[in-house]
Amino acid sequence: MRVGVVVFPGSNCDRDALHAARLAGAESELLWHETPDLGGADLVVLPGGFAYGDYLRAGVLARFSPIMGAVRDHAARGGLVLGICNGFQVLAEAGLVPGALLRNASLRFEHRWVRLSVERRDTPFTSAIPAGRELRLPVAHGEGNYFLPDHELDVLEARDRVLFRYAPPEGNPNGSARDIAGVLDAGGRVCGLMPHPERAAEAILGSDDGLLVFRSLVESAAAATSARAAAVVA
Amino acid sequence: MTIATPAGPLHRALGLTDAELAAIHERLGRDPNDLELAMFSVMWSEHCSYKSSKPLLGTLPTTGEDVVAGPGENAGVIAIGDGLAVAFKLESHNHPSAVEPYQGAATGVGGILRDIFTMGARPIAVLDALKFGDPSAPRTRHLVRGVVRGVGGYGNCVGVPTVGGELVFDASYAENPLVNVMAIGLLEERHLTRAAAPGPGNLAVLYGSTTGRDGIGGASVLASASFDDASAAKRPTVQVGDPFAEKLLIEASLELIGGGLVEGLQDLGAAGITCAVSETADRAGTGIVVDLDAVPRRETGMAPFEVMISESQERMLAIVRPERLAAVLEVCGRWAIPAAVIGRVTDDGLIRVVSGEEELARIPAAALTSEAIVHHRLSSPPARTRSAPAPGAPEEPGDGLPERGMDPGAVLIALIGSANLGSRAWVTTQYDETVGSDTVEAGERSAAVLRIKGTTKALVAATDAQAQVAVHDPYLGAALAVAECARNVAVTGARPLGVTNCLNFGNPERPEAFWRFAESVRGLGDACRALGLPVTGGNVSFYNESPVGAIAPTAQIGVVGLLDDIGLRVGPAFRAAGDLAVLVGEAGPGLAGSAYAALAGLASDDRPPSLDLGREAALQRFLVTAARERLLASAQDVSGGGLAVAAAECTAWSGLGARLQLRVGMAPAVDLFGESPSRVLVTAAPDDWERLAGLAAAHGLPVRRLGTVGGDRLVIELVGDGATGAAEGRGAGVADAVDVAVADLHHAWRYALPRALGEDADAAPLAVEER
Amino acid sequence: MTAYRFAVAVMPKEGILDPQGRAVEQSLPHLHVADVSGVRVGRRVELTVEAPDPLAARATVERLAGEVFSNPIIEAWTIEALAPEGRP
Amino acid sequence: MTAYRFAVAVMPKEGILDPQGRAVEQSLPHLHVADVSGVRVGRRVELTVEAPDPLAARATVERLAGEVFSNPIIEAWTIEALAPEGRP
Ligand SMILES: Nc1ncnc2c1ncn2[C@@H]1O[C@H](COP(=O)(O)OP(=O)(O)O)[C@@H](O)[C@H]1O
Ligand SMILES: [Mg+2]
Repeated sequence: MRVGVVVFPGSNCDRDALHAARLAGAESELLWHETPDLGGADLVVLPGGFAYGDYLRAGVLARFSPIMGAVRDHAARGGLVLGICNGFQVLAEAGLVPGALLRNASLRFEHRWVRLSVERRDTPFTSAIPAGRELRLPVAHGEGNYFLPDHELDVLEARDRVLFRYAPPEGNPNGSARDIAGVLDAGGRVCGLMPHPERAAEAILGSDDGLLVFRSLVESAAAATSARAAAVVA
Repeated sequence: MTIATPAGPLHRALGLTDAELAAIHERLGRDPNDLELAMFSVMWSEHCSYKSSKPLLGTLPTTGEDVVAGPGENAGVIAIGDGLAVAFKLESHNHPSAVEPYQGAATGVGGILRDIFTMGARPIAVLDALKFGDPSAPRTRHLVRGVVRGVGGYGNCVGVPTVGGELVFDASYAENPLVNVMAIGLLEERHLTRAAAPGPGNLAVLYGSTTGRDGIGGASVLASASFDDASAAKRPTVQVGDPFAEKLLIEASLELIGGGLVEGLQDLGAAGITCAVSETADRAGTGIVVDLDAVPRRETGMAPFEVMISESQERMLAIVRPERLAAVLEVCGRWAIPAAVIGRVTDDGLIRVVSGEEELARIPAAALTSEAIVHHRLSSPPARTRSAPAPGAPEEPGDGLPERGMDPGAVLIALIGSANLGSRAWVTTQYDETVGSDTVEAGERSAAVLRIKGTTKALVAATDAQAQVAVHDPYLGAALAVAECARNVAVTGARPLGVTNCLNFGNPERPEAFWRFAESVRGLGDACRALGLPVTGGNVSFYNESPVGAIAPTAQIGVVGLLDDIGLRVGPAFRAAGDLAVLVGEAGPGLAGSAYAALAGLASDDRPPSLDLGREAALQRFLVTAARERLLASAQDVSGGGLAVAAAECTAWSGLGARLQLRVGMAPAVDLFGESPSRVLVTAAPDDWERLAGLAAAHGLPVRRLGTVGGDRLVIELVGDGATGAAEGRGAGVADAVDVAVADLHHAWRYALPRALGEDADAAPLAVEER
Repeated sequence: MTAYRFAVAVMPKEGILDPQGRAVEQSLPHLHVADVSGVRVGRRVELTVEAPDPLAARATVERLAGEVFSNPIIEAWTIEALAPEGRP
Repeated sequence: MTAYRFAVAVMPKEGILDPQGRAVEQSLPHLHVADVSGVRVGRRVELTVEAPDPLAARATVERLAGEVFSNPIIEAWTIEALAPEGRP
C-alpha cells in the first residue's frame, strides 16, 4: 500500500505519520500541499500540526491548498483519507467529514493520554483492532471540542459513523459532544480523529496501540488489492 | 544632525556612560553619528556585549573530546557518535515576560529555537525553567498563566515538544519573574553551520518576517526624540511572536543547510541586523556593507536606526555565494518566506550602512563585538552570608526542628501538596510533550528522555537551579545545581555530556550583586571540572531586580546526557511490589534552603548542606554502571523535600506504596526532609542486592537497604539513636513513623498546583486571552 | 479601482456553546461586575479590497466572510463598511 | 434598570505584528482572491449590561474592554452600542 502524507505549511506531525505508516509496512511519502497530485497514494493522511498557524480558525486556511482538490477527488472515488488532529480540523472545514471542532471546554491546550473505545471494527481504519481492545493514545490540541447540532448527532450515531469515543477513566479531554473522538464520512472511507495514533506506534513511546490503526489500513488495502486482482483474473 | 533629548546628551539617554562614549571615540577616531551611536548602544548593552561578565565567563571549562562547538557560537554542540551531534542552549527572557507574559515567554521560546537551528540542528525538545513570586498573589497568577500559555502557544505550534523544566515559587521573584528556556537539537555533524560571514563578495540574505518597529527597546528614546514625535507613544516595544513563521523558518533553514546552500547562518535576536552583521563579519574577519533600502519592511517611514536595531522576530541572515542565490531564493519562496539580499561581504573589516549613494555608518565590526568595552566590576561579599562547611569538616548537627511534635506524615503531605513540590500536570498538560514521536519520558520526571530514531540511543536532559541555597551561599548554590542537574541525567543511566547555563542576577554595578555572580561562576566552574563536564554555552541576565530588591541569585543549569542503549533506561517510578528499596549515599546536616525549611519557617541559624564533588562524581559513575549492568528497577534522586518526598514521588507516579526503615543519623527532620546532595533512592530485585551493594562499595558509596516496595501505604519508620524527634515531647523513645495512604499522597500531590493558583482543575481562565 | 475597507464580524451562532463567552461571564463576579449577561466572544476581521465600485468590493468580502472567515456550522457573520484607512 | 447591548471590537495595535492577518493574506492566492490587503484579525465581544442609564452601562463596558477583553499592551479597543437583543 502507498501512503501519502500531506505537508501543509505548519504541519508538524507529517514526519511522525510517515514514520508510523512505514512501521506498519506501508510505502510512504510526503506530498506537498501546492502540488495537486497524490502520487498514486491509496491512503492520504492529513497530519497533525498547525497548518497556517491555525490562524483565523484551525484548519480553515489549509482547506484551500491546491492539494485539497485532489484529496476531495480521491475521497469521491472511494479512496482512503485519514485526518489526524489538525488533519481532522482540515477535513471538517472542508466538509469531508461532518462537524466542527470548537475550542476545548477548558479553553486550554490539552496534552494528555486518553483511552478510546472503538465503536466499529468493520472499517478499514479499525479492522485489525482486536475485539474489546481500547486504544491508549495522546491528544494534543486546543480545538478538539467536537460539535454538531443535536439532531445531526442523532443521525450520525444512527448511521454508525462515530468511530472512536473517549472512554473512562481518563474520559473526555475537551468537551466533545457525546465523547466523540473520531468520525467517518458517509462512505466510511474518510476518517477524522483528534488523538494521535502515529505518536503511539511503538511501545518505547508509551503505547503501540496507534499502530493498530495503521495496520488496519495496510491490511484492508492489501485485501482490496487482491480482491481487485481476483476480479481482473475472473 | 545632533539630537538633544530632555535627559541630556544622547549617549546617556541611550544608556551609554561618558566613559563608554570616550571608548567609542577611541575606536572610531572620531565622534559617532546618531545612527552609529544607536548601533553601539545596543551592541554594547550588557545583553549583547557581556561587558560585565566576559572576564569571569572566561574561567569556565569549555573543552572536551566530543565538543564540536562551545561558547561563542549560538549553541553548544557535542558529538554523540554515528555522525550525529546534539546542540543545546539555555537562555532567559525575563524582562519581556514581566511586561507581557504571553508574548515574552513565546518569543523566548522562538529565540532559543533559532539559536539551535542556526547551527544546522533540528530542534527536538524544549525545557522551561520558570520562577515566580507567591502563587496566591493575583499578579503571580496572571504571570504564571500568561507565561505557561506563551511557552505552550509557541512550542506547540512549531511542533517542538516541551518535555521538562522547573516551576519554582519564591517571594524574591514576585516583581521579577524568571523565564529561562532550554532547547535541544539534533544534527548530522557534517551539517554543522557557523555564524560567520566568510568570503568577500558573498551576499548577505535576510529572510523571514519583515522588519517592523517592534522591540526597539532601550533605544526608544531615540524614537521619541526624533522625526515623528506624535506616533512615538504608540510605538510598541513589545515583540509579538509568530510561531507559524518560525516553523517555516526551521524547515527552510534546514533545507538550505542540507543543500549546502549557505556559507554561514545567524539568527536575528537582540540588536537585530546590527548584531547579526557585525558578529558574523567579526567571526570571519570580514566586513559587511548593508544596503538599508533593501531591507523588507512592515511599516513605512522607518528611520535608519530603527531598521538597523529592530528586534522583529523570526528573521535569519544567511551568507550566500552569488551563484547559489537563486537556489536560496527558491527554497525561501517555496516556504512562502520573504527574502532579500541586504548586503555584501567585504574584506575591509567594516560594517557600513548605505542608502543609495549615501554612507550612513562606518564602524569596524570588531569594535561592535569582540572589541566591545569590558568592565571589571567591583565585587564584595554582603555583610552576612552562611556558607556550608567544607566537606568532611566536623559538624555539630543543629536540626532546628520547629516541627517537633508534629506528625511527620502530615509534614510529608504538606510538602508534597505544596506549590513547589506538587504535580506539575497543570503546566505540562498545556504543553505538547509527544510531538516528534521521540518522547520516552517527559513532564515532571527528573529528566526528559528522547530516543534517537534510527539508533539505539537516547538523549537525556534536565534543568535545575538551587537559588534558595544560593541566597545563603552562591558558590554552593551553583555547584549544587550542576550536581543535581547532572545527577538527574545520570539516574536514567545516561552519561552526562555537557552543561549549558543561564545566570540570572541583579545589578552588576552593585558590588554585592556582582560578588554573588562571581561566586556562582566559580561554583559552576568547580563543579563542572569535578564532574568532567564542559560548559558549552549559556546566557547571562543581569538587572533582575525591583525596588523591593534583587532576586535570589539563580544559576540555572542545563545538562544533556547520552544513553547508548535506550533499553537500559532506568525510570524513576517504583516498578514492582517486592522490589528492594535502597538508599545510595547518606544524609548530611543542614536544612537551610530546603523546602522543609520554607514550610517550617526555619531557623536562620541553620546552614545549607555541603557538597562533596568527589562523592557526587562517584555516585554518577555508579548510576551509569548500575544501569548498564541492569541492576536498577528504578532510580530517583533525593532533592526537593528530601528522601521522604523522593519516596512519595515514586509512590505517586507508580501507585505502589512501600515500607521503609530509616536509620536516623542526624535528626528526623534532617533524615526525612533534608536536601543534602549525592543521594539516590533506587529499587532493585532482591536477587540483585549483593551485586548492587558491591558496586556501590566499589565506588566508595554508603549503601543501605531501606525496605520493600508494595502495599497501599507509604510507611517510613525511624530507627536508631537519633530517632527521637517527633514524639520526643511526649516522652516516647522512638519517633512517629511516616504512615500515609498512597491515595492521600496522590491526591495532595495531584491538586497542589491548581490549589495554590486558586484554580480547580477545570476552572476557566479569567480573561479572554491569546489563543 | 478604489480601495474600500470593511470589517467582518463573525459570532458564534445562537445556541452554540461559546466556551469563551461562558468563561468571561463566570469570571465577572471576581471582578465585582454585576449585571452583565449574554456575553458572546467572536472574531473581527478588517480588510481592504480594491474594486471598481462598492458593490464589487462587497461581493468579494461576502465571499470571504462566508467561505473563509466563518464556519457556517457554528458561526454567523455581518459586514460593516469602514472609512478608508487613515494610512494606506 | 434597562438592558443595553454593546459590541467591543479588539484589534491588534498599529505597528504590532498580526500573524493571523498575515497568514490570511498569504493564503489569498489559494482562494483566488486578488486585490485584498491590510487584513487584520481581532476579536469581537458582545454583551448586555443592565444599568440605570446608557452612560453607566458604557462605563461598565469600558472597564471590561480595557481589563478583560483586551491586552492593552498590544491591543486597542472600540465600543459600539447595539440594538437591544432580539431575544433576551
Ligand atoms: N553563562 C555562560 N556560560 C557560558 N557561555 C555563555 C554564558 N553566557 C553567554 N555565553 C556564550 O556567549 C555567547 C553569546 O551569548 P548570547 O548573546 O546569549 O548568544 P545569542 O545572541 O546567540 O543568543 C554564546 O555563545 C553563549 O553561549
Ligand atoms: Mg543567536
